Amino acid sequence: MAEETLATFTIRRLAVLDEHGVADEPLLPALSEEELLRLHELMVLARTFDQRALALQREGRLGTYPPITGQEAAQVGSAFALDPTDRVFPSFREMGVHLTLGYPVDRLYQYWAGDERGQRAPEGLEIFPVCVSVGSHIPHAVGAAIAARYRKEEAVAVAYFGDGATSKGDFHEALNLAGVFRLPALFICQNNQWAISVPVKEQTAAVSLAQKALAYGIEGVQVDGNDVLAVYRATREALERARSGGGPTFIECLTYRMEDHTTADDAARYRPPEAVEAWKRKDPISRLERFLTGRELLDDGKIADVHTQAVATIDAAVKAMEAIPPPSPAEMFDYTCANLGRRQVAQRQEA
Amino acid sequence: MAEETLATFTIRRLAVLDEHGVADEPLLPALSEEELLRLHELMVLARTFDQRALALQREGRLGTYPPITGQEAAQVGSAFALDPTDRVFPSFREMGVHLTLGYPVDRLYQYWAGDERGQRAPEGLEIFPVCVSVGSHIPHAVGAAIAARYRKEEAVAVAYFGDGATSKGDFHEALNLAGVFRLPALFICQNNQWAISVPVKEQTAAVSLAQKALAYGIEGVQVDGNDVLAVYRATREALERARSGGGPTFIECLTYRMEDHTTADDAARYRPPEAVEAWKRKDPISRLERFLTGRELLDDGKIADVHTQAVATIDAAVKAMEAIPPPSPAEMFDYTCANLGRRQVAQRQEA
Amino acid sequence: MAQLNMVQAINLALAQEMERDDRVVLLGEDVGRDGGVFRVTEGLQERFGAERVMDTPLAESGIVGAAIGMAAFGLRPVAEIQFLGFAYAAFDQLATHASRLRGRSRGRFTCPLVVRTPYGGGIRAPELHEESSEAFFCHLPGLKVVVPSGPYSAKGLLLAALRDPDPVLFLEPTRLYRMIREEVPEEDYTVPLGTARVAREGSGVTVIAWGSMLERTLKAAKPYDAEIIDLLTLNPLDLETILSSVRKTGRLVIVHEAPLTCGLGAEIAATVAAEAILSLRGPVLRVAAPDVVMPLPKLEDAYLPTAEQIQAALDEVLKY
Amino acid sequence: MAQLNMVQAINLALAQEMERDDRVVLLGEDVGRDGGVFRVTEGLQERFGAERVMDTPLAESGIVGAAIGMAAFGLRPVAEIQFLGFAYAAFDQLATHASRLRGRSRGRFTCPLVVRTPYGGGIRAPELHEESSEAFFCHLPGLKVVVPSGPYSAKGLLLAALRDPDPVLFLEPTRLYRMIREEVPEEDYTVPLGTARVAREGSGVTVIAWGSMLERTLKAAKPYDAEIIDLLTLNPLDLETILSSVRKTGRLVIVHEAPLTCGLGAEIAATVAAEAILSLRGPVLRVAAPDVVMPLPKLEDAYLPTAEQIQAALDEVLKY
Ligand SMILES: Cc1ncc(C[n+]2csc(CCOP(=O)(O)OP(=O)(O)O)c2C)c(N)n1
Ligand SMILES: Cc1ncc(C[n+]2csc(CCOP(=O)(O)OP(=O)(O)O)c2C)c(N)n1
Ligand SMILES: [Mg+2]
Ligand SMILES: [Mg+2]
Repeated sequence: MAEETLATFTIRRLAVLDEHGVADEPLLPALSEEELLRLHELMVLARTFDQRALALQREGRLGTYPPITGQEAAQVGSAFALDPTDRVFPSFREMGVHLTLGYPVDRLYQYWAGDERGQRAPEGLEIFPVCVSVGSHIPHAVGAAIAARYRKEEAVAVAYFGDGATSKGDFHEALNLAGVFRLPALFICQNNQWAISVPVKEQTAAVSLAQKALAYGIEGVQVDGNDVLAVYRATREALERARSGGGPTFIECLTYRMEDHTTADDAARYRPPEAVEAWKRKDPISRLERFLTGRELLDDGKIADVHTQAVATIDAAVKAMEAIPPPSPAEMFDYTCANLGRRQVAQRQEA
Repeated sequence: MAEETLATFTIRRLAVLDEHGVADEPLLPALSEEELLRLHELMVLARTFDQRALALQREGRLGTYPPITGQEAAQVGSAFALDPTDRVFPSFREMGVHLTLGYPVDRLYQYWAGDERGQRAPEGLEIFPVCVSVGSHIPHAVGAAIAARYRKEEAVAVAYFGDGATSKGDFHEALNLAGVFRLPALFICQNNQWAISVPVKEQTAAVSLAQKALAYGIEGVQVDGNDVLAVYRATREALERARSGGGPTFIECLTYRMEDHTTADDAARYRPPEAVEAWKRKDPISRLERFLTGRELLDDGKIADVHTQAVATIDAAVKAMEAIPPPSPAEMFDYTCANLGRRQVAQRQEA
Repeated sequence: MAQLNMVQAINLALAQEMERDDRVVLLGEDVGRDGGVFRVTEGLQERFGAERVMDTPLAESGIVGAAIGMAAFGLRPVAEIQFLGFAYAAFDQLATHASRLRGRSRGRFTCPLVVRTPYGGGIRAPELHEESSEAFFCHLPGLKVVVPSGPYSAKGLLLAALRDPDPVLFLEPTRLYRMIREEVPEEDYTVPLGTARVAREGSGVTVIAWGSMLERTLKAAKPYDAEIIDLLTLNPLDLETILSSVRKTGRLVIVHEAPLTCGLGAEIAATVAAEAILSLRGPVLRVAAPDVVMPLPKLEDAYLPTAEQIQAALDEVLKY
Repeated sequence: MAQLNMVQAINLALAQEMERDDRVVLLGEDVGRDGGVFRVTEGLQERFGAERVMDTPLAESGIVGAAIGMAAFGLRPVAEIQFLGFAYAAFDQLATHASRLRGRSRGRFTCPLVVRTPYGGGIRAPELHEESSEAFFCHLPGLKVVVPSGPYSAKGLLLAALRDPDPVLFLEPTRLYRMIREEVPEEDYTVPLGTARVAREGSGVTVIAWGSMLERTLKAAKPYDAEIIDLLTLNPLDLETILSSVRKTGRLVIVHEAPLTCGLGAEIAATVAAEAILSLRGPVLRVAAPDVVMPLPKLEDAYLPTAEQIQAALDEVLKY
């Protein structure tokens, strides 16, 4: 009888690089030099994509856009660990994931210019359309994992979402289902500490988001989300667990949203610039650069080359995107359903 | 750097009486002899109500009915701890709560006979209507707690629900809100280990439901739900925490559904009778009776009196319920909204 | 050919399609071990295993959401929602995702999903167990809505729904589950989606009904020279059958058990008012539940449209 | 009297009612510190404190659910849903609880709740930011649905909604937020719920619109002798104003930006087809979006009803 301890739980936090880019050697993931450099290139590409998007939006060439700057490590590091057959369910702020997986850059811009066609993932990439409705896509990953297991496919289903999404009912229902069925699924939270103007401290009273995994009897871990090697390592581990029948993992990447929520937002209304300044020192790209420079894999000249290459890629993509002819109104109908009703057929003709 | 422990959590389990009714003395709650005997009377009343309801349903005098037998300790013990000003949000299987709080017995039957009027709580009892839609009432308790705090009222908002309800999005959104606002709220889960045919092990992979509190940064505890004194004690503690600004608590009462899910169900289809037999030995009423007999507060004669009294109460309630004239169709309109639209006014006249 | 009730017909359709197509997977609360609270999925878990007939936690949004992911990745999920009143919690998944996935991904991902759910009144059940809120779902482009009216149409429509490339909400009129027995062929057949059935020919007035109200309408309209249309698919509407009947009879009565305002009857009446107004001889009448919430059993009969109300509407339109 | 836009008018109504009635409490995502993503609640948290203007976690069902509990226990909550497309997640709370609490408790508990949300298209925003799915909510007995068409009606209707004893869904046409400026009295006034406004008198044809489509309709119908009705309350409908206008003009066009099928236009047309059929000289036409999902900005203009479409419908009905 009496008062006894029913269970004890521990939540881990993982970091590999410190703020100066110094690695905890035993934790370094097994990545070749090429791969390490590729991580750097991808992060630079992601940031270049992002900053260009902001510029294009200001010029009216893109619509409302949610910047990813500051979150490149969390996005690139996790996506880099995935296999091409894995199924990815992004929210709206994971362009670094798309770019890492090789999503056509012009199509990404096309989507943010307000054209659904930009969301048709090319064959060979299992990326669901960007989900603006916060958190509602998380159950889809559960279903994709059920399908993978049922069809004996190796794929892991990976849902990306923000800290705000963890408050949604669909997050809960999805993670609970994944736990019950011990699915090959991975839930990657970009805790950028803001949901528009709401700081994560007002999003939940839990001291970490990672501990939310305990509610579902699944693995949960917090990683330094500005440390691309830690994110990569945690994702690999989780993928291996998933592929070997060990069930789902919830990964909290602790990072920071460096820009406004979207181009329609003005973060100065609700957060002090000092907070952002402090996080600048933790910039994920410079951190990796310090690490790679320390290992003599990178120097200023090579860094400049990487930037030049990224700018060239982005230039070409913007050009390609702007050369795409506008969609025809018939488009709206052709993807509503395979067999339109009579009324829709008539409406299509008139459109 | 490195891998470190971010946080460690412990979930407690509380029990006061063992299966033989022997108490862990230091944990005995401060209850007078009258109160202890009252707990017993209420549990007997609840069971008598329940068994009569099953009989009435078989005779076609009640509609579909969800029995509470086996869960009397969890319901009576928790409700007994409440103040009359506390706000109660029941699911559909907490008639023991209603009875403990003094809800008119005939009205309870009236509701289960298919008459909404049975759900109008008398003035002085802050009991929301029974909620059949699993889990969707839990956010209402959050709102009631916000209102109490805002209006500087002492009331605590108490939501009751089952193990199945913990899988619903509304459970999650509600508990998270309660945590963020540190509300005077109490979430009491009757883990009777079944949601119709789904055992709790298939409801969630978490080893306890109590640990779900960790996701919200709130207090969580499991109690022996067949031990009325443990339930009472845990509820009191939680109420005190709530009233003193310590925030919400999630209490898991581990109990067992001894009957079919409802009168429309046949549990023999999905669970072996042995499981039920094992739980018979943990019967909450006999356990309390052993304790009270051991203390010489009760003997066979007194127990028989309690039963006689309960039967008399129930007889009278059934009679009163069956004397209530049926509702008039105008009723449907009069409680749709205060100011009916023109069309509704016309429909009401025709009804 | 066997005489089956609707529960058996649906069970048969599911079993046969699961046999034929191993992508068909059922999921929902109590669909497995218990065989569903109405026994619609009885025996299927024993026969096809727990991987294909999955008991889920209690989470309607999660069930439909997971089914969407399953559908997108090669399965043909059949998600059961235990009662239509609990589908409101899955409304977001249906409105935001199931009905839009093809469009949002520009055809890269599709959602061949069937959501089955008992619906409608007349069974003396607790709150939310007798909703007939079909109209909500008919306002979602991309989602088909189907209601069988008997065992034969139940099997054929369900097989059609299971083979449709897009999501289908399959509403099963609970009151009819065991009320009607019909010859139901053992063989494979489909009743095409989008096509209404003329349940009875007639020339004096057109009456449109579906699900449980069809049965009531057929009885009530016996003494009348009425052409009775069994709608079967609520979205998309079979405009041709409706309009050509109304053009013939010049009169229209629509019967549904949902509240009048913004029920599906409104769309049918509006369509006729736009496209067959010149054929109309009198008002288009809707016999529907009043604009109140479905009451508990004691007032259920006062809520649901009655044979007398249907006859009164027929008498009224026949005055013109 | 000040010239205000709709954002300012709503802000003023909220501020004045909060001043007058300390039971009025706002809650929602970003309504506090940020003043709302459209600045509708700007300055209110500074002025009334964080207890009365509550920033919540991201949880639409939880927000509406909590607001129901607040309403039942003595407050007058105003819950903001950031865009109507995110209210689908709160559909269960609205359908199952807000609209039913009075009935389920037989009057013991009521739900004087206002849910405010921007709605409608024409603002070049991401998916789900331009929904106009008002019809879903008009099929819920017990819930009122209101749409202002300008700053004046916005303030007056919101004050009426805030004082209504039952739940009100208050839809704010986003396209109009800053488009129209009007004289908005500083004084307290209400525009009664359930009453439509004749925005322009005329005798050749009745045109009914609401929200952002009213503005477009008024422009398109300039050259016509049209009586234009600004619906203002979508549920319950002001049948009298509608029917008496149609009885006068004999012709009816309804304009809405929601997809045609099962949009609110259907209910209006059906009502007229039942109750004013003998006054009708020609078909009742609906100018609406097609039965497809609201597209992203590039196709937005192809989706929303245009002035030309409105005029074509007017020309068509005027042929009769
Ligand atoms: C269901 C839903 N509610 C509200 C919104 C409006 N909204 C867009 S993003 C956002 C905050 C999201 O926060 P988070 O999940 O942390 O993601 P982040 O924006 O930080 O990447 C909100 C409230 C939405 N898109 N979906
Ligand atoms: C939202 C919802 N889904 C499904 C149902 C049907 N249903 C009624 S009770 C029940 C199981 C509830 O289990 P639990 O929460 O453990 O409560 P218990 O019945 O054990 O008291 C189900 C699935 C419902 N009433 N509401
Ligand atoms: Mg965030
Ligand atoms: Mg249970």
